[in-house]
Order: sequence, then C-alpha cells, then structure tokens
Amino acid sequence: MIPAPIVDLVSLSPVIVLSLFAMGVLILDLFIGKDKTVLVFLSLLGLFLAAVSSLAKGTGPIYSFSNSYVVDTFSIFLTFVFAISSALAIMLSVSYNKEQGIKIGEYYSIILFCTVGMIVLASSADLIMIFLGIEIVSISLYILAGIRRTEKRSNEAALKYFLLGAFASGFLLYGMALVYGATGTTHLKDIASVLASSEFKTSPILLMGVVLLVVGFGFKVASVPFHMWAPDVYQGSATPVTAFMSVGPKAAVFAAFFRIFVEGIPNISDYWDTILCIVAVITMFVGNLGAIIQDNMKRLLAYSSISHAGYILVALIAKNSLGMSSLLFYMLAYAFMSFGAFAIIIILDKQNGDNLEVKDYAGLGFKHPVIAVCMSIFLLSLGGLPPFAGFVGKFYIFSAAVKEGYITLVVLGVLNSAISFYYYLRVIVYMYMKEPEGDYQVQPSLAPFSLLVIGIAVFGTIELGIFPGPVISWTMN
Amino acid sequence: MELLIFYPIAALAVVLALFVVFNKSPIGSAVSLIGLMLCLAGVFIGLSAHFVAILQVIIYAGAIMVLFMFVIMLLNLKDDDNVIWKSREGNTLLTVLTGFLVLGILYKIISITLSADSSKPAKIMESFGTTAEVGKSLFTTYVLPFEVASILLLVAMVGALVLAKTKID
Amino acid sequence: MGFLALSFLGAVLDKKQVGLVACSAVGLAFLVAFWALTDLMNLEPAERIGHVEVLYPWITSGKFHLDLSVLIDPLSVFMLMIITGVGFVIHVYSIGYMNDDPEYSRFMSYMNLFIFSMSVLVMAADFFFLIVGWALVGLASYLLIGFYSEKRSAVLAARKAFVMNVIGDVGMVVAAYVIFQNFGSLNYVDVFAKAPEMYLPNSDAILLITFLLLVGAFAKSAQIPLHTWLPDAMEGPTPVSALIHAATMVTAGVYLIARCSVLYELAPYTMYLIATVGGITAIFAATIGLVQNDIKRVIAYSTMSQLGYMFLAVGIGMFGLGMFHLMTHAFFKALLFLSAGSVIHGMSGEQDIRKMGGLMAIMPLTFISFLIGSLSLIGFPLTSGYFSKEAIIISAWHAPMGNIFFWGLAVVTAGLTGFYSFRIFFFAFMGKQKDPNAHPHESPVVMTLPLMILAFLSLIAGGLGHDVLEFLSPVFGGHVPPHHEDGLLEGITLTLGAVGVIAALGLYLTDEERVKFVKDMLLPVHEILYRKYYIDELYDFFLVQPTKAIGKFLEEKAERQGIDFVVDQVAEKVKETSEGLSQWQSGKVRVYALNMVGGAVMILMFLVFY
Amino acid sequence: MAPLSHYLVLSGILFTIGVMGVLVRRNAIVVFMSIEIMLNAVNISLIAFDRYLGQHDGQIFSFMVMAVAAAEVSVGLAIVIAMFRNKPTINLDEFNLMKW
Repeated sequence: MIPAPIVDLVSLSPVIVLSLFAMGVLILDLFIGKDKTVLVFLSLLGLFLAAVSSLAKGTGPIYSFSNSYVVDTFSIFLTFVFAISSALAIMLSVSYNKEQGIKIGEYYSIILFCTVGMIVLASSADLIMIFLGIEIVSISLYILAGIRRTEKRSNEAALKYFLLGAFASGFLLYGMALVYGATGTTHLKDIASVLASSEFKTSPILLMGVVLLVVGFGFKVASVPFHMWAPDVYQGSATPVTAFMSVGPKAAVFAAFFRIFVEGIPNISDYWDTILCIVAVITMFVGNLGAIIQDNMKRLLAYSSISHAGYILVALIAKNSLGMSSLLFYMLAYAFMSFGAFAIIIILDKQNGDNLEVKDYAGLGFKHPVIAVCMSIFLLSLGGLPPFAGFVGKFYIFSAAVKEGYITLVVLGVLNSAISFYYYLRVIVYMYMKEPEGDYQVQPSLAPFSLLVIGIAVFGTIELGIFPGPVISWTMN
Repeated sequence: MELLIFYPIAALAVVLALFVVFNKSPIGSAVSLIGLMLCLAGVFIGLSAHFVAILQVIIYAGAIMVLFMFVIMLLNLKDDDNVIWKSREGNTLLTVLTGFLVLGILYKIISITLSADSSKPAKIMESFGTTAEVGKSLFTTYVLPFEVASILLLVAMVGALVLAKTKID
Repeated sequence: MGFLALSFLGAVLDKKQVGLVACSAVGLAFLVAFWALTDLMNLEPAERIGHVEVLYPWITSGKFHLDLSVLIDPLSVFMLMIITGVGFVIHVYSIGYMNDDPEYSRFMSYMNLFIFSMSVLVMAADFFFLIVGWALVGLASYLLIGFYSEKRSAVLAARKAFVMNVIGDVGMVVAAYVIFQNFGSLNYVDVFAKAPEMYLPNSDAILLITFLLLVGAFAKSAQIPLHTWLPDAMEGPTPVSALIHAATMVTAGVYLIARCSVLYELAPYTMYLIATVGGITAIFAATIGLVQNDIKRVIAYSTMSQLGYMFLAVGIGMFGLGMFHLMTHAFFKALLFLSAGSVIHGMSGEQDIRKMGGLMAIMPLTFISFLIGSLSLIGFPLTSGYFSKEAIIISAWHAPMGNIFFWGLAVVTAGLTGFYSFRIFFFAFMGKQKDPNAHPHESPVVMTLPLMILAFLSLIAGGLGHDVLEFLSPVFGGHVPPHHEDGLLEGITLTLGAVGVIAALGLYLTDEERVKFVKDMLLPVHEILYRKYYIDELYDFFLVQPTKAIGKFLEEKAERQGIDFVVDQVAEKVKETSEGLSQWQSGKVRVYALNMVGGAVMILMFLVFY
Repeated sequence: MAPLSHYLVLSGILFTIGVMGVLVRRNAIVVFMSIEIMLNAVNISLIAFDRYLGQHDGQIFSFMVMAVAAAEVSVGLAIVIAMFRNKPTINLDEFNLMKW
C-alpha cells in the first residue's frame, strides 16, 4: 500500500494560481480575435493574484513536500520581484507586439509559465526541483527568444541560446549528479547536514560536482567565461523579451545558485569561494570593458547586465544574511532600472524594429527632455550613483562583502563601478551634448502601457534610492 | 560474470558515441545514437534499474530519436563534411585547443572517478528498481517534481507549436 | 532648521527654463544661508558647532548607518554664504553673458546643479555625503566645462577635468573607507571626537587618511601634480570659469582640509607636505602666468597660485586665515573673471590680450572693476586681498609651523603676481585699440551690476577679517589665530609687489606706441620710472626672461608631455582592451561553447593546484 | 557487480565525447545529438550512484532528465525548423549576424 503523499497546496498556491491563469490565457486565446489586449489584463491579474497568494504562508521558513519546497522571506520576496518584472514585461510587449506584428496569444501564457518556473526555482530546496525549475525557465526563454519567427536575428538568437543553454544544462546536470553521488541525497537541507557531519570527508567527486555546478549556473546567469551567449541573444531577441530575460530569470537562477551554494554546500566554501571571487571579478571587468565600445544600445545593456551579474555574485560570495538581503534588494532595484532603460529603448525603436544605436540618441535631451531625463536616471542608477536604487543596492552588496572581509573584491567592484560610468555617461553625453547627425528624427511611440512602465520604473528607481528602509527591513526578515 | 557483460556493452556504447560525433551523415549519427540508447538500457539493467531501462528504450530510443529522424528527413539534410579538421578554413588553433580541453576533461574525470572505488555497493532488496518501488517514491517523496515536470512538458508543447507552425493568423 | 535644508534643496533643484527662476532659486538659497548665519550669530560661540540636522535615516546595516543630514556650523554656513552669494551674482551676470546662446536654459540648469552639488558638499555631516557632493561637483563641472560641445578642445578639457577629478574621488573613497575601518563611523562628529583620543600625532593611520584626503583636495583644487585641468577648463563659458574656478569648486580642497583640521593637526607631516606643495604651486603657477596671452588663462594660473596661498595657510595651521583668503579670493577673483568676461563679451569673443587695448575709455565700468580686482589680487593696501594675503605671508614666517622657505615662496610669488596681473591690465585697457575690426562696447547693466557688487565686496571685505576669524574659530579648536605684526616683512612684500607692477609697466613701456600715452597719463610717476629703467632691464634680463623660460619649459614638458600623456595613455589602453575582448565574441556557437569548456577546465585546474 | 568507478568512467567518457561533439561539429542537429549523449552519460552516473546507495532518488532524477530531454528536443527541433524556413542551412558557422 502506497502511503498518500503529503501535499501542502497552500505553500504551492502562487504556482498553482499562475499555472491556472497561464492555461486560462492559452484557452481564451482560441476564442478571441486578433486583438489580444484581454489576454494582457488576464495575465496581469494572474500575476497580481500569484504575488498576493504567496503571502498565504507567513514568513517563517516552511518546508513541504518532503523538504523539497520551502516558503520563506527569500522566496516570497522573489515571487514579488518576478511578478513585478513579468508584469512590466507584459505591459511593454503590448505596443511592441502590435508594431512588430507579433500576434501570438501564446506569448503571454509562455511568459506566465516562465514565471511559474521562476517561482519554483526560488522556492526549491531540492536539486531535482531546481533542475526542473531551471529547465522550465530556460525552455520558455528559448521560445521567447525565437518568437519573432520571421526575423533572422531572432532565429539566430534562439538557436544560439538553445544550443548553448542545453549544453550548459548538461554541465549543470552532471554537477548535480556528482553532488548527489557524493552526498547521497538531493535535498539541500540533507546535503548541508551531511557536509556538516564530522565523519564526512571531501571527495574529489564532490568538488568536481561543485565545479560543474559553477559552470552551469555561471552560464545561466551569464557570468564570464560562460557569458558569450548573452550579447548575441539579447540583441537578437525582441526587446521586451530581452528586458524580461535580463531580470526575472536571472534573479531566479541566482536564487537557486544562492540556495545551493549558501544553504546547501556552505561547509566546503573554502573550495568554491575563491573560484567565485575570480569569476565575479572577471565578470565585472569583461562586462564593463566590453560595454565600452558597444554602439548598439541593446548590446551595451547586455554587457552591462553581465557586469551586474558580477556584482550580484559578490553578494553570494558574502554568504551572510546581509548578503542575502542585499541580493534581494539588488534584484528588485535592478528590475526597475533595467526595465526602465529597455522601455525607453522600445519607445524609441525605429518602426522596422531596428534598434537604435547610441549615436541616434544625440540631441534627445532637447527634443524629448522628459524621456532623456528618465533615461539618465536609469543609466545613472545602473552605474550606481546616489540617490538612486542602484547605488543603495551596490552599497549593500559591498558592505555585506566587507563584513566578511572580502576587501580586495569590494575594491575591484568599486573600481568597476567607476569604469561603468564611462559608457553610461557616454549615452547621456550623446543625449545632452551632441547634435543629431543627418535628418533622422527620433519618433517615440508613446503607448500608454509603455509610459506606465517607465513611470513605474522611475518611481521604483527613485523610491528605492531615497527610502530603501521598508524594503530592506523586509528582506532582513 | 557481470563484468563480462559490462565491458562489451560499455565498449560498444563508446564506439557508438564516437560514431554519432564523427559520422558525416546526420541519419547515420541518429541511428548510432539509437544504438547507444539501447546499450545504455543494457547498462541500466546491469544496475538493477529495470524500470529506467524500459523507459530508456521507450522514451529515448522510441520517442525522442524518432523525432530526430523525422526532422532530419523533413529538412532533407545532405551529408556534410563539416567535421572541424576537414574544413577549408584552417582553424588549427581551435582544433588544437579543443583537443587539449577534451583530453584534459577526460583525464580529470577518469582520475577523479577512479577514486570513488572505496565505497561498497549497498545491500538491496529484490524489488529494487522495479516499477512498484520507483513508483512509490515517485508518488510520495517526489510528487512535486512529477507535477512540475508536467508544466515543463506543457510549455515545451506550446512552444514547439508556436515556433514551428507554418502560419500564424 | 530642517526646513532650511529642504527648502534649499527644492529651490535649487528647480530647473525651469527661465534664468529668472534659476537666479531666484540661488538667491533664495542665499537668503536661507543668511538666515542660518543670523541664527548661528545669536548663539554663544561655543554652542555654534556640531548642529547636525537629521532629515531622514537612510541606510542602516549592522553597525553602519547613514542618515540624510546636514551640518550647520560656522564653517559650513560660511562656505554656504560664499557659494550662494557669489553664485547668485554670477547667475545674474550670466543672464547677460549667455543671452545670445541658444542653449541658455541648459546652461542655467547646469549652473543650478553645480550650486546644488556644492551645497551638498559643504553641508554634508559625514564623509559619505561629502563624497557624494564631491562627485556631483565633478560631474557638474564636467558638464559646464564641456558646455560648448561642438568645440573639440572644450570636450577634451572637460574630459581631462573629469579624469583628474576621478583620481581625486578615488582617493576620497579610499580615505572614507580607511576612516570607517578605523573609527567605525563616517560622521564628522564621531570621527573628530575620537581621533585625538585614539591616535598619537603622526601615527600611520592618521597619516594615511590625511594623505588620501589630500589626493582628493589636490585634484579638486588644482595643486601640483593634479593641476593641469584647471587652465584647460577655461574652455567653458566665462561665468563658469568664475563660478567654478574662482569662488567655489576649486576651494573645495581648502574647505576639506579646514573641515578635517582636527585630523590634520594630528598629522604635522602631512601639514608640512600641504604647505610645501601649496607654496610650490603658488610660485609655479605664477611663473607660468607670466607668459600666457589668453586673458582667461592668465587668471586661471593666478587662481592656482592663490590656491597655493590658501594651502600654504592651512598647511601651517592657520585654518582661519586660509578660509579668510578663500573668501576674499572668491570676491576678487570672481570679479576679475567677470570683468574679463565682460571684456571678452565686449570684444565679441576675443581672448588674446595682444589684440586688446584702449578699453579704458570704452568700458569704464569694466575698467574700474578690473582695476579693483587686480589691486586686490596683488594685495594693494586696504583692499581685501591686502588683509588676507599679507596675513598669510607674514604667518608663513611667524607661525609655529612657518619658516623662511615658505615665506620666501610666498613673497616671491607676490612679486610675480604684481607683474602678471598688471601686464594683462595694461595690455587690455591702456594704449590704443589694436584690432581695427573689433567694435568693443560696454556690457549691459545686468552684467555690470554684478561687477559693481563684487568690486564693492573686494574693497571692503578685508575689514571683516577679524570677525571672520572669530566666527570660524569654534570649528578650529576655539582659538583665534594670533595676528602677527611685522612691518619689515610687510614692507618687503609690498615692495616686491610694487616692483612687479612696475616691471609690468616697464614691459608695457617698451612698446613705443604707448609711451606717449602713458607719459600723459602718469606724468608724476614717469620720472621715477624713467630713472629706474635700466634696473628694470636688468631685472627683465636676469629675472623675467629666465622665469619665463622656466614657465614655458614647465608647461611644455611637465604638463603636456608628462601628466597629460599618462592620462591619455590609460584611456587608450582601456579602449584597446575592450576592443580585444570583443574580437573573441565572434558570433560562432562553437567558439562560445569552447569558451565555456575552457572556463570549466580552468576552474578545475585551479582547484587541483589550489 | 562491476565497481562503481567503472560506471562513472563510462559516464565520464560518454560525457566528454558529447562535449567534443558540441565543439567540433557544425551541423546543428548533430550538435544537438551530442548534447543528448551528455544527458545520457549523466543518467548512467545517477543510476550507478543509486545502485550503490540503495535508494531511488537518482532514478527519479533520471526520469526528470528524460522529461527535460523530451521537452528540449521538441523545442529545439522547432527552433531548427523555424530557422530553416528563413535560411535553408543548419551550419552553425553561418549564423553570425550578431557579434562583437
């Protein structure tokens, strides 16, 4: 007689709610015409309800499903970050999809499914669940990257992303298998207690597994030297998709990264923290140096997002509770500023979907001062200038690292922030100090949803920069 | 005795894997891959994982590889001679690098795994690896991954449709 | 008092299109500052320090916490008065000066941003916001210097200023970090209270901190070797030159040292370094100033030279005197810049003094204000410069930390100052008009009025000397610096200054065309001049020519080829690295996969050997 | 019963062959098959560990790997088909519109 599984549906409620809405969107899509706006509202409602329902269990860490699923502040906060970022992505897509002729209703449901994957990822405490979560997210992203089916760049982005992503999944999986073999369990809690027990001896198999995990996760968060897909894929994908994939999925993978390394295998951190330090440093450097010569705005932001992965790795390396809360805060801050910047790229897009080069922004400061000011806010915040959110986030990350004594790492991080200003300011300089070349006039397409996104992003960037207190005390819980 | 079965199967698996990689014709690769899957099913039986062995044959060799064959036929791919060292552009550096890396990994993996020999296999019950036993743990401890996998498959299905449909509206 | 800062920030941030709004914002800020001043005056001197107004507790993490707060004490209010006061006058002036510029509103908003940043800098109650203000000021000056963005030289100059400032910023950030490590706080109040208890004079930590802060101060205040951006920064519009390079930004370094006087008093070695560098910069800049022909560049070098004086003053422990000179200098240097601006405006953009001449009659108001400015600059008795500069020079000898070497540097510089300032004065205003095509005209009242105000201040501000010193004294440990009387030294300085002026006149006299004119003008003086003529020639041969040569040499070798070269090279290398990196990004999946595998192998190898 | 290391070595060799396939081939579909070899290699490890630990977790894991492989194959081949419509080649080296 098989005992009935212990099922805790309340813990799972955000996942269930969102899955139901995703399927609802899928079904509703069959019955409506070409205007997909109603799907947008349905999706937003689903995200909202999912975020609200994540609060159902309170904040204490509650394990369910044989310790493979956990609800705690970390996962709840990230659920909110995911809901916000997916909502922003969906709102951004509305006018973009109309202009580009993407009339695929499944688009919204795939975003929702991807969000389900992210929530699963952030709440998993088990290697199998984490692997499944990563795959749900990745597969959704492969599809989203290729959603502009007639566009060669989009095809190419999807193919590159897919092949390299599957390749990296192979490494990740091998790593998980070796960790499982060395510890005899897939639950992170049990792994941690096995490693903590006195008779456990570190085996080469375990270390090999850890290295392969670093490779796999390193790929998914686009850290150097596993980053090379990022600029190409970011450039080739539809811009709302790019914005989406640079925030939510990355945050989710970082969450799993954090759970495995800080909650699962902190006892062997002697072996992995130097590796991650080196990876973080070269990630920051390659990201920032790579961005300096980019002319395409999307590629520029792609490199910038690589360098931000480096900063977030610093939070992970810190391994303390401050590191965790700074990671959460940074995710939220990054969601706002990144979406803001991409939203502006979208509304300034040329009609044929070509992306603006940096030089096309010349003179924007005078023709469209409000847009230019918003863009400046986002870029300065990405660079880490007070009083914007990016600064507070970086500050927290670095202070977490300082607390653990990673002084060199922090100094290099600060140095990189300084380098990053070079290319962020370059865009601002173009906007305010250069005359446009030729007679090309930037025509912003001011769709209400896009403006709403920019408004939210500006608000978030400034609000988190000036009054970070409430959010931080939440993450500290 | 078991070693006598294991070694031929393992050797065959390695040879087939090399065929997959170095075969000029994609169809040849796919057929070799099916053979590889079958070999692995044999290996699984040797490890008393009967249920997995069956699934390996049904899902991998059956479903997945058929999909591969189908697509290869659909695209009507010709043989290609684009294994790297036969290319016209002399990517010597790349080749050498690749060779070194691959050898390096192989060396590391083997030397590391050889160190795992100290552990003795656990005593297992007769029913280990049967459908009943695996199913029990699948529907109790791992019920959540099982359900989540369904979402994964749904996404993949929707995605494949979206991407491959000839015409959308 | 919380209202004070809030209304202040709100007002200054306002970036309306109209100059009027910009001006009134700064004006309002000035009134607020003035109000704070009267508030402070009503308190007992001992109670005036350390009023920290916490506006909002911003970040709290562990033992570290950071509040949005402002510091109200005599020093910050004093600086605020100067910044907003002079800033206001310059704002009014730029309404006239920038009138024709199509990007008038952009200019005004940058100016406001600058004043705002500067206020943040001086009102900060901890090192953190000091650095924020510090960086913002750097940014604002970058924007302002590069304002004429179509001019390549302007853009280059802006970039140079930015790079130099970033060097300083790095110093500041590291300094703040070291401070936090040692004191566990970034608050001025905490740090300054703990410092004397925790450390002996010249202990390593204090020396390190003071030195790092000094890097920031030197970069902002254009002291050797981080000075090269200042003359180039003259590419910006003239009001900018006046605002940044006279009254406010460049004095931030002096302010920083004065603010951290507690720390610096614990570090006599660093103080000695400051005084030496200050003195050398003073004389170095003065010599270069001798050979410049661009009216604004001369004034820029003179600014460097005067900043050298201020550093000399704070370096010998005369913080109050340094601040006093900072104030008088803000008045008369702003006056000089604005007058120069008025000249340039009148000459339709001409900046070469060799093409000017005879402006005295055409631009009488400008002439008078320029004269007052120059007199004040050379320390002509009873002008404001006299009181502050004379005090510094005498202190350089008599103060406990002073010595004859400092005095020598200061006094020789005084002589050179006389020479170069009157050289441009004579060239521009005396004689005949040289360029027949130019049609100089007097500037509109909106420009001359500020000149009048500043001229008035330049004349009378000296009288405030004692009050200023007394007002500031609580910040510097409660004692008013002793006033040294030494008639002989004063006499030497004045004589040297006069010699400088006369030498300038001599140079000017060699120009045959002008001789007659000057004869008529200065008939009583002429006789004396005439008799001293040969002496002047000797002077010219032995002193002026060699110093000129040295000045040229220094400018070419040290500046152009040394420091600039290094800066350019660094920028170039960064870019090359970036390009090299991107080559690897070849777009091919195989290369990407190879990269991943390579990374994996490297990590493995690392673990094996680690 | 063969020792654990034998299985792990087999797994390692197959994994490496898969990696090599990804590195040397340009045919997208063959690259894809090489990735499948990698996944299968991992399955051997998982099941061998399982046998030696006497538990079923690894087998469950390997089911999930199969599910994931199936999902990846369907999406991946769909991407290849979509791409083939726009540009009738699957030579990966010809896909470098975006670089630097």
